[in-house]
Amino acid sequence: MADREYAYYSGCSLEGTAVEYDISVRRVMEALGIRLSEPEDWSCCGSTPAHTVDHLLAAALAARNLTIIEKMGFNTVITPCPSCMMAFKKAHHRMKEDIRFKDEVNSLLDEPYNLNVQSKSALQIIIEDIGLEKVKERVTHVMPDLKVAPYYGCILNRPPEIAQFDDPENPLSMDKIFTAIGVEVCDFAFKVECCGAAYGVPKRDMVNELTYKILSMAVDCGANCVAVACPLCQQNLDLRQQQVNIRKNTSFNIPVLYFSQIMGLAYGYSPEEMVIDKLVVNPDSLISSRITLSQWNEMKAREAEASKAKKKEKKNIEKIEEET
Amino acid sequence: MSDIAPKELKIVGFLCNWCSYGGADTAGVSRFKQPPDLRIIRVPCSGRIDPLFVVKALLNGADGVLVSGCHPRDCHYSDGNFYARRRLEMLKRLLPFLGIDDKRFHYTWISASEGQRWQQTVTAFVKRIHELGPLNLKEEKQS
Amino acid sequence: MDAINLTIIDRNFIELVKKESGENPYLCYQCGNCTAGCPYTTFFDYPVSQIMRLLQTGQKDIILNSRAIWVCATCETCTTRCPCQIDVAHIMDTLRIIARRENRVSEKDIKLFYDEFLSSMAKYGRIYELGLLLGYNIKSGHIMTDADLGPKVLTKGKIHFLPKKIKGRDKVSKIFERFKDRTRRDGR
Amino acid sequence: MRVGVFICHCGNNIAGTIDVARVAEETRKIPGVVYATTYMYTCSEPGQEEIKEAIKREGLDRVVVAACSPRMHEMTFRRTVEKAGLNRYFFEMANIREHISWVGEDKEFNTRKAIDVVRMAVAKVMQNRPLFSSSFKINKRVLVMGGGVAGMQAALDCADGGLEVVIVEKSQSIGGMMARLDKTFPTIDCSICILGPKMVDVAQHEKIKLYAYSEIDEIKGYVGNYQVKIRKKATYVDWSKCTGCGACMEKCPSKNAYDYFNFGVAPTKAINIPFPQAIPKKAKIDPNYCRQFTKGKCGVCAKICPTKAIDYEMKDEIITEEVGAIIVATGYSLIDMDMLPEYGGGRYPDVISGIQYERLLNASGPTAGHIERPSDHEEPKTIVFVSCAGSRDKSIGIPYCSNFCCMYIAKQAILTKDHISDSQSYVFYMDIRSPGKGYDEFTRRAQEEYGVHYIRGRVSRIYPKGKKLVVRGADTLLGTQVEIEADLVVLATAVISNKDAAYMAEKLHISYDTFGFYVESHPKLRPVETNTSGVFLAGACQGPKDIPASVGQGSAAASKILALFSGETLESDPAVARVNINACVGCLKCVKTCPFGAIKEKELRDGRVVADVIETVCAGCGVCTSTCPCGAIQLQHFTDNQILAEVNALCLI
Amino acid sequence: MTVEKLKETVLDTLKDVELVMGYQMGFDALHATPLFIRKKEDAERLIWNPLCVHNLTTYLPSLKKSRVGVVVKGCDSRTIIQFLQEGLITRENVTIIGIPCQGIISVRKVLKEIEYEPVEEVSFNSDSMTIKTLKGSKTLKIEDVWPDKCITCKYPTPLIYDYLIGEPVSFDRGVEVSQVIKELEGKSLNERLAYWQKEFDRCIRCYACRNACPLCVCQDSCIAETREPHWISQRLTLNEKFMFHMIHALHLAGRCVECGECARVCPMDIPVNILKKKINLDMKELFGYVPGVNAEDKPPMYTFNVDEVNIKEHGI
Repeated sequence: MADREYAYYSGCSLEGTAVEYDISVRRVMEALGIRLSEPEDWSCCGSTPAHTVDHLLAAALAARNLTIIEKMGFNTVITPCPSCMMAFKKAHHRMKEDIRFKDEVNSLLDEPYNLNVQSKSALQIIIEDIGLEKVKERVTHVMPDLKVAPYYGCILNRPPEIAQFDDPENPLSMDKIFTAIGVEVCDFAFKVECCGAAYGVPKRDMVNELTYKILSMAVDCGANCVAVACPLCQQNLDLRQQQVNIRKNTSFNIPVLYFSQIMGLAYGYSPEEMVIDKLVVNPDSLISSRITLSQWNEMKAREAEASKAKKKEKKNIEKIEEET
Repeated sequence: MSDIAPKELKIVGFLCNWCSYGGADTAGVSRFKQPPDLRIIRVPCSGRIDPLFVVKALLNGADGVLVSGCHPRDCHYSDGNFYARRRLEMLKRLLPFLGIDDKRFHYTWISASEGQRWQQTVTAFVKRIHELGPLNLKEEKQS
Repeated sequence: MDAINLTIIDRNFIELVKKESGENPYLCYQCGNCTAGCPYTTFFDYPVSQIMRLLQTGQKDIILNSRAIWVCATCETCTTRCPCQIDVAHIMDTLRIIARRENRVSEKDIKLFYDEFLSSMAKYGRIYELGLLLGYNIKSGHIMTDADLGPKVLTKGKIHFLPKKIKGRDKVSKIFERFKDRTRRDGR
Repeated sequence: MRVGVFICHCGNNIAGTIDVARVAEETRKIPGVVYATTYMYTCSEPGQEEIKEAIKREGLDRVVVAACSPRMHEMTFRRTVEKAGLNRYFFEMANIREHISWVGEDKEFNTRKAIDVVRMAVAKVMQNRPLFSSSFKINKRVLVMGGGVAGMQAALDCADGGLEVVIVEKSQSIGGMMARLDKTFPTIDCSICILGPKMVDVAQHEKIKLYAYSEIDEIKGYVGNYQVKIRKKATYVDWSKCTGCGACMEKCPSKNAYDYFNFGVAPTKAINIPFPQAIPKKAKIDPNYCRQFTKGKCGVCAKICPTKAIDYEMKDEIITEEVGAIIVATGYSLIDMDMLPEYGGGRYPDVISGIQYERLLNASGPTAGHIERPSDHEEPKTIVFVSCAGSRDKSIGIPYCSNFCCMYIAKQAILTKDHISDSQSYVFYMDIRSPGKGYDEFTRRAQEEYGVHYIRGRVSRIYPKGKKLVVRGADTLLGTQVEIEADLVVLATAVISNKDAAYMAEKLHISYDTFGFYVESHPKLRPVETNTSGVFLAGACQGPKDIPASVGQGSAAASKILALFSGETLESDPAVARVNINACVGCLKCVKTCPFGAIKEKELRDGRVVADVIETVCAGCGVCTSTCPCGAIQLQHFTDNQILAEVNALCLI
Repeated sequence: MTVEKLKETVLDTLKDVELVMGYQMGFDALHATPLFIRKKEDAERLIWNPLCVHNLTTYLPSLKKSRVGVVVKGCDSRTIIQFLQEGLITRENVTIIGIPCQGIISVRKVLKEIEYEPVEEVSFNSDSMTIKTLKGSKTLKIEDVWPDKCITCKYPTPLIYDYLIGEPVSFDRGVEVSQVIKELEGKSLNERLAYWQKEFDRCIRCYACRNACPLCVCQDSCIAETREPHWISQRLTLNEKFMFHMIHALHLAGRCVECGECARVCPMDIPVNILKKKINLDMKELFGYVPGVNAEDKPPMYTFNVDEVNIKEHGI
């Protein structure tokens, strides 16, 4: 039963290297009562490369998709990939600010885009439209061993004028979601530090240097896994973790999961359903301790009982001591 | 008179002495350039401005009227601009009913320190009046 | 560095950047916050704040030949923290576009990667990751780029062997064509 | 009618972009104008002489000066025409400088505009009527709002000059920000040692009445005759009994109250005396923390108090004071560190503000003058000072410089070295602003003698790494990123106006700028006056300023009031509303709208009811005039006919 | 019968007051005219029917200090409330005899229907009237010859009274905005300006509108005729006439109770009441204020709110 329906633009990465992000987001959204409608025949958003050619071209490539979504009758599109989301938001923003720019963009398109679509990250939809209450309600499983470093990446919330969501320096949306589903969050200082983005291929060394810093900070703050919301971040931190180990002579072995995978596991989906096996650094040891919420509650109740009994005993002893 | 320069239009400004007149002075002291069309009438308070002055100016041949007072709550006379706000809003809504574009009449609040805001307001308002062109309500002198 | 002659400042270049980016570089008072926050400062030949300073003095050649404008990944840290509210990342973007237009590319690999990305897009409408990587490897001459990752990616089934072609790919390529026409028309 | 017009060149200020000769020529064609001339500097003594002579020579009965803003020289020229025997209101000014020559670029347009503006002034002056002021008695008492160093200085100077003074201080003790400082730059004088004696003087001066922990509820009246309602807030301690012994504070079980005086560096007791030198040295209960209030039981202080001063039932008390002038010296605030999330102030305990560090340095502070990290009370060795933390930052709406941070950072860095000899201080700065006497030498000493490391560049991020804080900034002189692993970071947080600054301004009918700082009458020549006569400014409520500047303004404001009160009476402004009883129909709508209650109903001998203006109460806003449907009540000098004359002069040509 | 009850009440009232105002027949069968009853026998001439169009409260402010009685319809009673809001009359001095009203006629509309023939006789049935002229007789539905104000009327029963003659009635046709305003608002700015210029150009500056208006308190002091202040000259130019009507309209902003007397008395048939009605619509929208409904209200132009929720700042 779907409460709401949104357009859903997965983007190229989520069809390929980040297929687990796509699947987990779809499943989690379903669990939260959200129906997703994929625009037919969407094309690549243009991402960073288009921006190096021309602002106009970049905006046009993004806007083509927005036009399709607009014609579907949606005013919001969920865009899990921050790069696509920012491409959409920037195109929309600049077209809105400058009517002449809008006209020029539309002159490159078959059908004009009329500024009626807001693109939002899955996180934004969860926080703003669904609400933490509901996020919490849906929990069936607890993963007591997980200590997450929430890594938001650079462009999810920035620049703030365009992103219009969460804090650009200390974002908390992921933190809040994890807390709501009972996962321990570490105070991670490098939430918004850049991982090197698309330079993985042409500037691998540079990316390795940057991810090294991020992984070190994650380990330093006591995390045993990193949660991400971006396919490029995931790739750079996970797929290239071994490259970092070789280059920096380190031995990182820290799993990097999509936040949606963690949510899915808490909602009772199996690791297979969350496509955990696509991750390069294996998180099995962390998630094998997963128990159901009722088991967890029983355990907690027993603990509480025990500590109460202990207190009582202590009091009795004190009493006896006093008497004697 | 110069034939090359486009003719300036007739725009009357009613400014309260304490805030907006001071704001216009501040703009002057800071040399914030403005189009030449506006002529300023100084009044003690925007509350002194009878909407009929605006009507009179328009009927007499003004192409636009700009009124500016202290920001609400910042009136030198504590409440004058609160009365002004009601009266001027009433007029603003009546003008189009009479067939006079209410874009020709603007009222706003500018403090003595807001020289830049004054410059922006004048520039934008004069531009708008030029876009609208002359109003031509003035009658030829009758004998 | 040679002495920079400031007798004549290249106003045209400054105006061009101003116009294309919509940003005013003279708002910059050289606090250095962009340089301080930039994750790429160590990889830059000129740190961002110096690019801004060079821009204020109209040093077109130094800027367009710099590596910095290519290495910038538009992570928006500078824009977010600039106390003068300058969209620094957007200025970097603009400078990169101008450099590309003038065929001044100091970071050939990065540009090649971008070009391969866009041609993949123009061809299929979406990005064909494997094709992109292979194309890049062949053209850059770095045949072995990320070869170490190959097995991981392939065994995990994370990458498709064939491109996904969308129906509207001609529509996407038409956007590119119209853009090229427009550029030609503008005489760039 | 014989109008004379004097058009000022103002050197090149006006004549540079206005053809003044043509303005004069066109002006001569206006009916009623019998004389028009230009003059290089009309406001100069010979310029004024020229006006006086022309009045006699040409038999002028009205005068127009086309020059700068009337806000500048209207008074000057009114006096001039008066000396030549004309009523001072037979004068008008046409503002052709601020409103024309300085803002218009085209000489032709400017000239035409100037001609119009002069024509309007001529039309108005021909409608002017002679007005005469009357005098009224004044109350020579002074209200000083704020007991910081500026307010104290103003109060002492007024009181020494023989005036009675009422000080209203918001917090529990006078002393303000200066009382919190450890030392002062550039002399390293002990702050409280030099302030303390002044505080005692204030307390002991027979002409000064102090209301501490009090606020202004309402201000009514006008220069010479204000009625001020003061709210003495409940302290829950009867100060007439409290001896300031401190026994209550010692025994109070509620130990986690927020310490406003120490800016929360450490908690304090729910009943407290903020610092040893406090004046008045009286205890106050914070009901947000006191157990008697939060839990409904405790009463420890009431039991312990030797004079039985505790009164949990105490209520706010309203007192009315009558004064003739007001000095506003309400000081400033500082931004919250959480406005700068990238620095982590508020999140990381060892990132603190400059004023908090001041309390750590101070011997009467919570650490008794030992510098320690708030997190683990260890002595920091590497201390980083970040200047412009929020200042000169348009992105958070504070584009201005906070004025004194550069200097206190240098002072704090020097003191740090004195406290911890093996420490190393770093200062991130954009520019070192040290223009005062001995100031620049002081910042040099910090670097040359105390080895403080100055880094030119801004800090981008601060994040924790183990027990340390990594400060990542830029050294723009090197053109690199730099990182420092610090034990303690001190942010020179930006100076802002008080939260209630706008609210107070509205009560006082004075202006404030975009940032909430009060606006002076003239930035150069009337720095402590406001546009509301009788209200004066002193200290940082007008803009960030350091101690000597604040003290200077306090004295300046006091001297202005001593001059104002040199006689027994003041002259009233005759530009007030006046009722034409023949036209008044007695509908009394003016009574409803007058903001000052200056209009009363009056019954004439024939039984007709008309409106009647109380001249001393009327402030001259003219709301009544634009309310009156029959034009019977007219604000003098801004009558309907005068304004209509201007409208017509402009439009009907 | 209503008239009998009315006479009774008037006579009763006359014991306490100097004067009671009501209606009597006028110069022909189609016109009523005010009746000033000072003596018992005057009351004999009292009538009550849809010809009683005048707003008799107009005289009240000039009689502020006298004790008077007045016969009012629902619409007229609003004037009294407005007077009370503005302190123009003393409530204790006025005895209000209210009559619930089913709508009155517009003489102008009737005359048009009978092609301006001299009227010999008029008779009323429950909802129609029959007019006899030389050319025969004609029956009209009263509704069809209502003046504008009856179409938008919301208060047929007086809102304030000391005596009520007859049972309260209520009708509300659900019409808020009169047809003329709707039509004008559908026109372009230039068309509207031309409309008003054409209407005002016919004005002969007789000031009948002003004199008939109960709320035009200035009367002899009206700034349309003074030199101190000198708002307009006595020239008969279009702009001077335009200005006069603007003075009239703006001085009634938020005060006009829409009694329609100004338009009724205009010899040139200029719709002078429309401007005030339009302002009233704005007053309702901006301040939720309807004139002459609640004696405790404050006329919106003589008061303010620090935060005006419905006034938005205008950009350029």
